[in-house]
Amino acid sequence: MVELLVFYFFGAVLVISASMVVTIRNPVFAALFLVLCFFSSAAIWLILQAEFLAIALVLVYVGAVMVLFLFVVMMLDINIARLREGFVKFLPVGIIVALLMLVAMSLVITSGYFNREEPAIQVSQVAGYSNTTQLGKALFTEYLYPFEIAGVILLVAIIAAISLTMRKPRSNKTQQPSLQVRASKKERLRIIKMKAEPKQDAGGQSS
Amino acid sequence: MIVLSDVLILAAILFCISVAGIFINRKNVIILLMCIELMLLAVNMNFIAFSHFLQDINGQVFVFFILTVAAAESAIGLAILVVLFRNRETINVQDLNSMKG
Amino acid sequence: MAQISNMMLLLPEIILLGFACLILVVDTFSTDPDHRITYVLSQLALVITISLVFYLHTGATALAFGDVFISDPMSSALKAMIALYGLVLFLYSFEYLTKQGWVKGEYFVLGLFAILGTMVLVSAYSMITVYLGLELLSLSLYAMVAMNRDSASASEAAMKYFVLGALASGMLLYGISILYGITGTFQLNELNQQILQHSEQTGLLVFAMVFIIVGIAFKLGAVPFHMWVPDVYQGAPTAVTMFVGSIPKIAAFAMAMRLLVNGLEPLMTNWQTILIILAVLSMGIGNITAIAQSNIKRLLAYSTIAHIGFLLLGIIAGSQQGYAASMFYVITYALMSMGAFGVVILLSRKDFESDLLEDLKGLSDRNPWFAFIMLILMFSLAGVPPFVGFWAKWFVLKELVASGFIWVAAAAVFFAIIGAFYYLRIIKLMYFDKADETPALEATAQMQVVLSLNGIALLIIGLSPGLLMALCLSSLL
Amino acid sequence: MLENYFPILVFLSIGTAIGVVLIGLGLVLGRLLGHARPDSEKQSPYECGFEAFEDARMKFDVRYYLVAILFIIFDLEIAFLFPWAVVLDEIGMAGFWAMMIFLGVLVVGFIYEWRKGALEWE
Repeated sequence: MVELLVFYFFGAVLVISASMVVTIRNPVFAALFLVLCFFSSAAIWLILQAEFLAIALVLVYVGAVMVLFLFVVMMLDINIARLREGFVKFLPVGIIVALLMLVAMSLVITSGYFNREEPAIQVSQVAGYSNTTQLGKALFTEYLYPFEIAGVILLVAIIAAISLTMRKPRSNKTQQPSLQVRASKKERLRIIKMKAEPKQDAGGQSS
Repeated sequence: MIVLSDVLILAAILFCISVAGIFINRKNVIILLMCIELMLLAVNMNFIAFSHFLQDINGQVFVFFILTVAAAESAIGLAILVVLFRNRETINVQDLNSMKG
Repeated sequence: MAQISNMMLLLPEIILLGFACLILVVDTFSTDPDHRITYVLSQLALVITISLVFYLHTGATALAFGDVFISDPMSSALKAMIALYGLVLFLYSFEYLTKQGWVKGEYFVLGLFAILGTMVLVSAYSMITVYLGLELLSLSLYAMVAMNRDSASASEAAMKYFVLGALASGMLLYGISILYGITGTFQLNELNQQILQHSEQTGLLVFAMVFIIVGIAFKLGAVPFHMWVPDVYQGAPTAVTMFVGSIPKIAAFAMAMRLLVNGLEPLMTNWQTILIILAVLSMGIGNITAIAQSNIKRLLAYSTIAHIGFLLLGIIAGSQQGYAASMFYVITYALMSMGAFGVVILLSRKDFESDLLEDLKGLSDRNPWFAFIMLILMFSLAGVPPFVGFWAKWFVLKELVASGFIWVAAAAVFFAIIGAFYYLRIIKLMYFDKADETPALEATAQMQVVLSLNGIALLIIGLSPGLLMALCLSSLL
Repeated sequence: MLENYFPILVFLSIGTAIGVVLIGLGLVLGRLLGHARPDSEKQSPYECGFEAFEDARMKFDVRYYLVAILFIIFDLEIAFLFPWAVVLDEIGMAGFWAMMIFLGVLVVGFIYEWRKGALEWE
């Protein structure tokens, strides 16, 4: 019973904060509401006994991904007012599309097959059960190959991020005494021989 | 007791909010990226619900992979956003109309 | 030693990954602004990969790594093709990048990773590996499109590609999640059996299938999920456009085969109906919109959409011969589109993309040989007999009619005839119009040889299509 | 199993309650007890007697973004390491070497970052 209440509470928080993410004006607030979304999802995942992933979601998404989002929002000096122009124009279309989709999806989902209660016998009731152990065993025996691909995807992310955003380090403006001392006259001063030319006649150009 | 379809409906609501968000925020790329995160969150919610109700760990393994890929994806998305902003000084999609046809 | 033999199946991928990592490190140490070492090593990696695929090819079907990986004739054939096309793409790209003056080591490394992702996708036998391979491919491509950091249109194209691609992945994943909820498995073969057992849940299964098809259609660029195609084709640097237009199409074909045919075969009548709508719309809108274009890259984008429609027809036919015809179509189409973009690269100069139709005017005077190559390419794309494009369309239509979809085939023929118009217009521009200005073509000998070989290969396949078709058939039966 | 998390739930609810009460009290008391006579001079930003030259928000440098990206990648790596470490006894050599390859791939990424100077901060 408590479970159900907690589920509905966090579900409500999730839905409200998700709607705030898509409608609020300021991207910083949107990012913070997204943090709230992740957090309440993590709570729901705990209720659904996916403990490891719930913690991972908080650590990786709240701890890292949203920080990245906030950095980018801060990095790009965005004109907030202009970003929401035409917002009202798209709002009705968006709401109608979402509602239609939602009605269709819920009709299918609630059609009967998925109206199940939680299974009576749960693996988690076995003494010494650990969600992390189960996940680890599956991941490192059956899914070794996908695991390596995930590593490669992370590598691609590193390469892409650096090659797209890295700029050449800015020219260093500090003095480098060793170079100054070693500078010689030959490098700085070039003496060239020129033929002496007669002075231009100033009157000649006025015509 | 929680019923499976409750969780699925919650995920469906989240999914629809994110689709609506993509429609509404056509102008603001950074919120678009957040909508994509929301969408993947909805999908993950589905997987975790099924994983729990089927008592099958494989769904959670998939969620782990989705989390990994989504993090990499948002990193790349934001990198593209930074490049775009440097070139155009805007993240407003409506201003992005150099191509017509 | 099951592990060792498993490793042998995966050897091409392992070697490719090893090379990609090596090249990444080597590139950071090289000071050469042309990154020639990177380029040569990348080509070497692909050559080794191709030879390994050939060497390990047994014609047998084997599953490995907890059955998430499959090695079958189709995967071997497609992998060899992908690596071969990668080789050609890198040749063209290096020419283009040198010409435009922004050769980057990361371009080749990401290209290798995109090829690796396609190879993973081609031999995926679980929805997990399908998803991961697809993302490896897509993420590399997003970054490649944005690679020219000074080009505003390229970063814009990358953003559109990224947002719609991510949306497509989300849709695909939602479909996969529902399928998992019904069947409790990610394995494609188990999925197939479970669907038969859950036949009373057809409504839910079709619901999931629709999301999956939307995902595939986005990746293929079929109408009505084609919005990104023209913008990405036009905005991206031509070398990347060529990439986007060739290898990912093969990947999307493989994805459709794995998910729809291997996984969802019991729902065939349902997906056939949806695919027919997508195919007819794609052929119609693609061909009609292409007529109005003035930019070659944009024109080719709409032409791609139309060709995707044709490609789907073979899958709709629903028979082994139909799938083989589709495979023939995608392999030859990728070659044609590489050639067409190759000509665009040939015409381009530094800081000038040369991507307007007008730039083709009087090409026959400027360079008769490459005008002839372009003629082959255009006739092939249009499907004029006896060029290869005709055979591709012929095989697909034959199977479609054999499966009883006569009206769809008739619509396809109708749209193909409309489509022929804009290809012929290009030929008219090249042969009957005078050029406004005639700067000499800048192309290295290597580029000229590759482009010529590309055209000649198409000519040869067109003259004896039976060989390639036999390969496609044998890899699917 | 969920009973174990009950203390956290209690902690969370008490924390939220205290936060709401304190902030709410502050707002209400401030409203009741304080004088608020705003005028345009009072509400304008103060910058050493000048009119403000620019927006108060300062653009972050792109290096913050790079560091955050690298943090994400290595954060995920740890997320994979944790279950691996827990089940290391049961997965045998294959699991061990799989992780070594995974780490190897990421070390390549690390070398790349290092050589490109993404880790330098002047």
